[in-house]
Amino acid sequence: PAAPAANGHGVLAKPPVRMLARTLGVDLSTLTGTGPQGSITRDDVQAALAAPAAAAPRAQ
Amino acid sequence: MSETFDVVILGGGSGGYATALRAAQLGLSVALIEKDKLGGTCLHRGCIPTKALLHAGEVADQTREAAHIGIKAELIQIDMAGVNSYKDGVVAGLYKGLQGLIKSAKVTYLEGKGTLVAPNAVEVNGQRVTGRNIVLATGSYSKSLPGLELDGEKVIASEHALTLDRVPTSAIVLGGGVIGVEFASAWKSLGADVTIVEALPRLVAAEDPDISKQLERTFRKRGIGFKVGKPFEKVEKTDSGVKVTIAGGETLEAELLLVAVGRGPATANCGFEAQGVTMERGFVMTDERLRTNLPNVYAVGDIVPGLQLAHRGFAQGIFVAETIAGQNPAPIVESGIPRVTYTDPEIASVGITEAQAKEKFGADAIETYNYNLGGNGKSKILGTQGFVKLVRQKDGPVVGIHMIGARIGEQVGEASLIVNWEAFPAEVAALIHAHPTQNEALGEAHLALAGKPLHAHN
Amino acid sequence: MSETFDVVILGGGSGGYATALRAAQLGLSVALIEKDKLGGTCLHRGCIPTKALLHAGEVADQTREAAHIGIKAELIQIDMAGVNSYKDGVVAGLYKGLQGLIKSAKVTYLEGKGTLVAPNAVEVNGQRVTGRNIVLATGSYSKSLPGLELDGEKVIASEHALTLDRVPTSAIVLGGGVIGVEFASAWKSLGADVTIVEALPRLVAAEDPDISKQLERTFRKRGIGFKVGKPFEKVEKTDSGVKVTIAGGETLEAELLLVAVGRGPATANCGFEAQGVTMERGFVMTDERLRTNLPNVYAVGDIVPGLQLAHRGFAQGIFVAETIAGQNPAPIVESGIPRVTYTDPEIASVGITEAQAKEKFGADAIETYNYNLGGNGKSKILGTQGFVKLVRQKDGPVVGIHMIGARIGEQVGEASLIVNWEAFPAEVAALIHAHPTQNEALGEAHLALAGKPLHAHN
Ligand SMILES: Cc1cc2nc3c(=O)[nH]c(=O)nc-3n(C[C@H](O)[C@H](O)[C@H](O)COP(=O)(O)OP(=O)(O)OC[C@H]3O[C@@H](n4cnc5c(N)ncnc54)[C@H](O)[C@@H]3O)c2cc1C
Ligand SMILES: Cc1cc2nc3c(=O)[nH]c(=O)nc-3n(C[C@H](O)[C@H](O)[C@H](O)COP(=O)(O)OP(=O)(O)OC[C@H]3O[C@@H](n4cnc5c(N)ncnc54)[C@H](O)[C@@H]3O)c2cc1C
Repeated sequence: PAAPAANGHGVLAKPPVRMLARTLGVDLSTLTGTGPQGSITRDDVQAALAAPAAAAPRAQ
Repeated sequence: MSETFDVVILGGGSGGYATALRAAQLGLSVALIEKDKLGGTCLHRGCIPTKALLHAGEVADQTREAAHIGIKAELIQIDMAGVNSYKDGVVAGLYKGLQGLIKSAKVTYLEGKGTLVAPNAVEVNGQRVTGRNIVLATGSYSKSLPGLELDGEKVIASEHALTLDRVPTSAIVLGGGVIGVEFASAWKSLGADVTIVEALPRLVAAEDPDISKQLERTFRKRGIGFKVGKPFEKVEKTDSGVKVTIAGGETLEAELLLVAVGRGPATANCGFEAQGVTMERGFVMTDERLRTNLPNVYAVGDIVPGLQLAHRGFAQGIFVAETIAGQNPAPIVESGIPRVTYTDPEIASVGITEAQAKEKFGADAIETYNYNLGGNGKSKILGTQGFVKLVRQKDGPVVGIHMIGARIGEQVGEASLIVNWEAFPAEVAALIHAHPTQNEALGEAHLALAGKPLHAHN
Repeated sequence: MSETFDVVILGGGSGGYATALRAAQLGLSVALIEKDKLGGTCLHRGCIPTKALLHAGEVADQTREAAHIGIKAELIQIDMAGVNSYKDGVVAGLYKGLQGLIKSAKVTYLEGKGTLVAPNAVEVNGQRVTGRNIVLATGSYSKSLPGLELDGEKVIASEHALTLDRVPTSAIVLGGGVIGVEFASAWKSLGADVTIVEALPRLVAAEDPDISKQLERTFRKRGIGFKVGKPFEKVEKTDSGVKVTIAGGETLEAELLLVAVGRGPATANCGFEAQGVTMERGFVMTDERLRTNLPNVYAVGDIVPGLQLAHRGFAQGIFVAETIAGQNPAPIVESGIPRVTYTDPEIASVGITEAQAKEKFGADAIETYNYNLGGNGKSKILGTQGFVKLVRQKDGPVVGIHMIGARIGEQVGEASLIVNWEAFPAEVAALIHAHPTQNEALGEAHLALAGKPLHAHN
């Protein structure tokens, strides 16, 4: 049950992580997940924010 | 007062006191001005006393029906003095707690009617209280219809209904919105003969139509009368009570008429217009960050157009306090605010209705599912009927959850997480729900919508 | 039978029938073998009938206490025949529904005792039923202690307790785990004099110690006796009932003794050992994907070591069916399974306890918060005490939620989303919780843990 599921764009992340990404303006589909089954974790989102070139944050 | 406060709050109801508590936590100096009782409508004349009445009604009904489940019991009498002292006791306990919170938060509490006399000052008891920021939180009052005068005896509003020393033998409730149906439900449980008159074509018209249909079905079974699509025409007082005429000329008689046609903003004579605050039909207009047109003047609670709910007021208060403290909180999404109606059966919803979703995404782009509580063990044990209705975007998240059934209001927490976190049905379905709870019905509904129904009959 | 099924399931309880329904949905051919009644322990002798009894008890208590809230009522009699027919009616309704589901799913239902006769075959009624996959789901039985013999009259197990034609005048309950405390609570509500005997130092020892303390406090108030840290020594039958001796030599007398010391796996004489299935103390050993050591032989439900809960069985059944159908479902995390104890007060928990969190992350790396229901309006209305306890990793997600209070079991859905989705307190605090619900207590607890308490007194 702890496993993340697809979010419609084929990206795996738990709902609060998706929400965090949206709040921070990080596009999940540009990230590579390091969590179970390739899911995107909070750390992945934070790392993307720290390295904007790779993550291409989008304006809200 | 020579001190200039960081925040001066006008009105100590849900919105005002939440602002005060959060602002004080953040180290701001706060003055809170209240002309009546700290806690406002919700605590003294709204949420809390109504729910105490409804609980007394629930216990009365359960006693009446106890024999069906083997508990031989007799309902001897509704002792309204006893019900009132229970209700007042609950309010008093919470009131004391709230006073303690405000006190230990070191909020300067000023009793008296306040008037906005400048964009940065409120006058109270002849004193001028200035603030670097002002928060307007004067709340709302029970409205009536043109020509329909409340006398507090035979033609009453909710605040009068809550201080009645008796259960009316019969009552006509004008208005089938939240407040109207809650009183109808409580009074019926306590022994009154009740008829609701509603101009709109259905009860609780703000809810999904499936919810209205189920509420009407259950009210019919409970013997609660209702006339929908029937605008009120007039009321006459008779020796024994009131005689109400509704559209089409039909007349109804009862001991009293409860007018529950909505609540208007309590903004008259507070100096708002005089100071140039932009208003519409008495409401204070704000942007999504709750700023009025005047610099550093904010508004929260029922005076801001939108859902008139205590927890919206709390959240807006916290939001404004954080804004004033220099934080950048995320604006509140109105559709993500959970809504509960505490009738028997209860109603709970969050997010948008099926119709709203169709409008927003297109009729082909959404999917719905109704899980009948008939398949839910705990609901069968409680002897309740109802359903959980999910509205989702096709291949997308759940955007609305609408529920009805005894005690179902308590499911709104999980529903709110799902909708506000934009979860997909499969993600909720992947989480195990405890058996046998009513909560399980939420799990089953998501299992079904994810294409893997378990205990579902369709 | 000449047909080879895709899946042959041995046992039609929660685990077995969930496997069958999900497998059939996925297009697999399924045989389900059950020697007694479809639905197993949970439906006929477990979850459902106990919760019906507990609800009858709740109504009896509410009637007794109704006068405190102004509802003058008299509890005339507990009509145990009536209670039983209500309870049996609930079970019968759900049983019929379940039979309908299995039928319309086109599962081949075989009545009879099955024996595993080959890694791919079960024999039932002299017939050999072969399957490409076999699922073992034979469930559990009420254990006793060495030398303590159940006679079904004076020394009974839960299945006997559920068919009693009377409320015992007095009862000793051996075992303070979930089943023991639920019967103690129900019987007390229905008028029995109850004493629980538990060898461990506290009731519900699997829960967080704070929960045990609060349960014990409330049980004491309710007049439910308990002796903790007192191993059972012996029972003697007397003319009027039983005499139980506990550690230290103290003796207790009552009309009967309910033995609720746990449930053992029902795996004897099923051919499992003979076919070489790896077992330990009667349990079937599996990997995290529920595979036994034999190829294509799976096990689900109470025979697999871990939490003995119906919804775990459902989830395991769905998991195995999906695995057999070639999907790759995520393994079930045992600590993420919600747990509810339906006593008065109810207990609900999900995730890990404070002690487990300290062990896992280090004592300095966690934080806890207890929100007292005394600050929660709806709990005050219900007249209940209790709390919501959160355990979080410092600067990290909530890893455990532990709750106690009347009706609090229904909060486990939101709690489960929080823990399983690894939400941070601030993320939950950002969502608005409806006022006045018990659910609000979860919101308040997260507000407090996020450093912004609203209605919280500490
Ligand atoms: C019968 C009823 C039942 C309800 N049930 C629920 C429910 O179950 N759940 C829910 O969420 N909501 C419920 N509500 C709505 C809820 O009560 C309101 O949404 C909430 O109280 C709004 O808070 P507020 O702070 O905006 O205003 P209020 O609570 O109305 O507080 C405004 C305060 O300002 C004071 N004030 C006004 N003008 C001045 C002035 N000039 N100077 C000084 N003080 C002033 C008033 O005395 C008052 O105390 C109910 C309402 C009613 C009437
Ligand atoms: C008093 C009590 C209260 C409980 N309350 C709860 C609760 O509130 N919530 C909760 O989640 N759980 C509760 N449980 C636990 C729950 O009942 C079990 O976890 C659940 O029933 C396990 O499901 P299962 O499929 O593994 O086994 P079972 O439900 O025991 O089903 C096994 C089935 O296999 C059949 N069978 C066994 N051997 C054979 C064979 N050789 N051939 C054919 N058929 C066979 C049996 O007849 C039985 O029907 C309770 C249990 C008890 C005893």
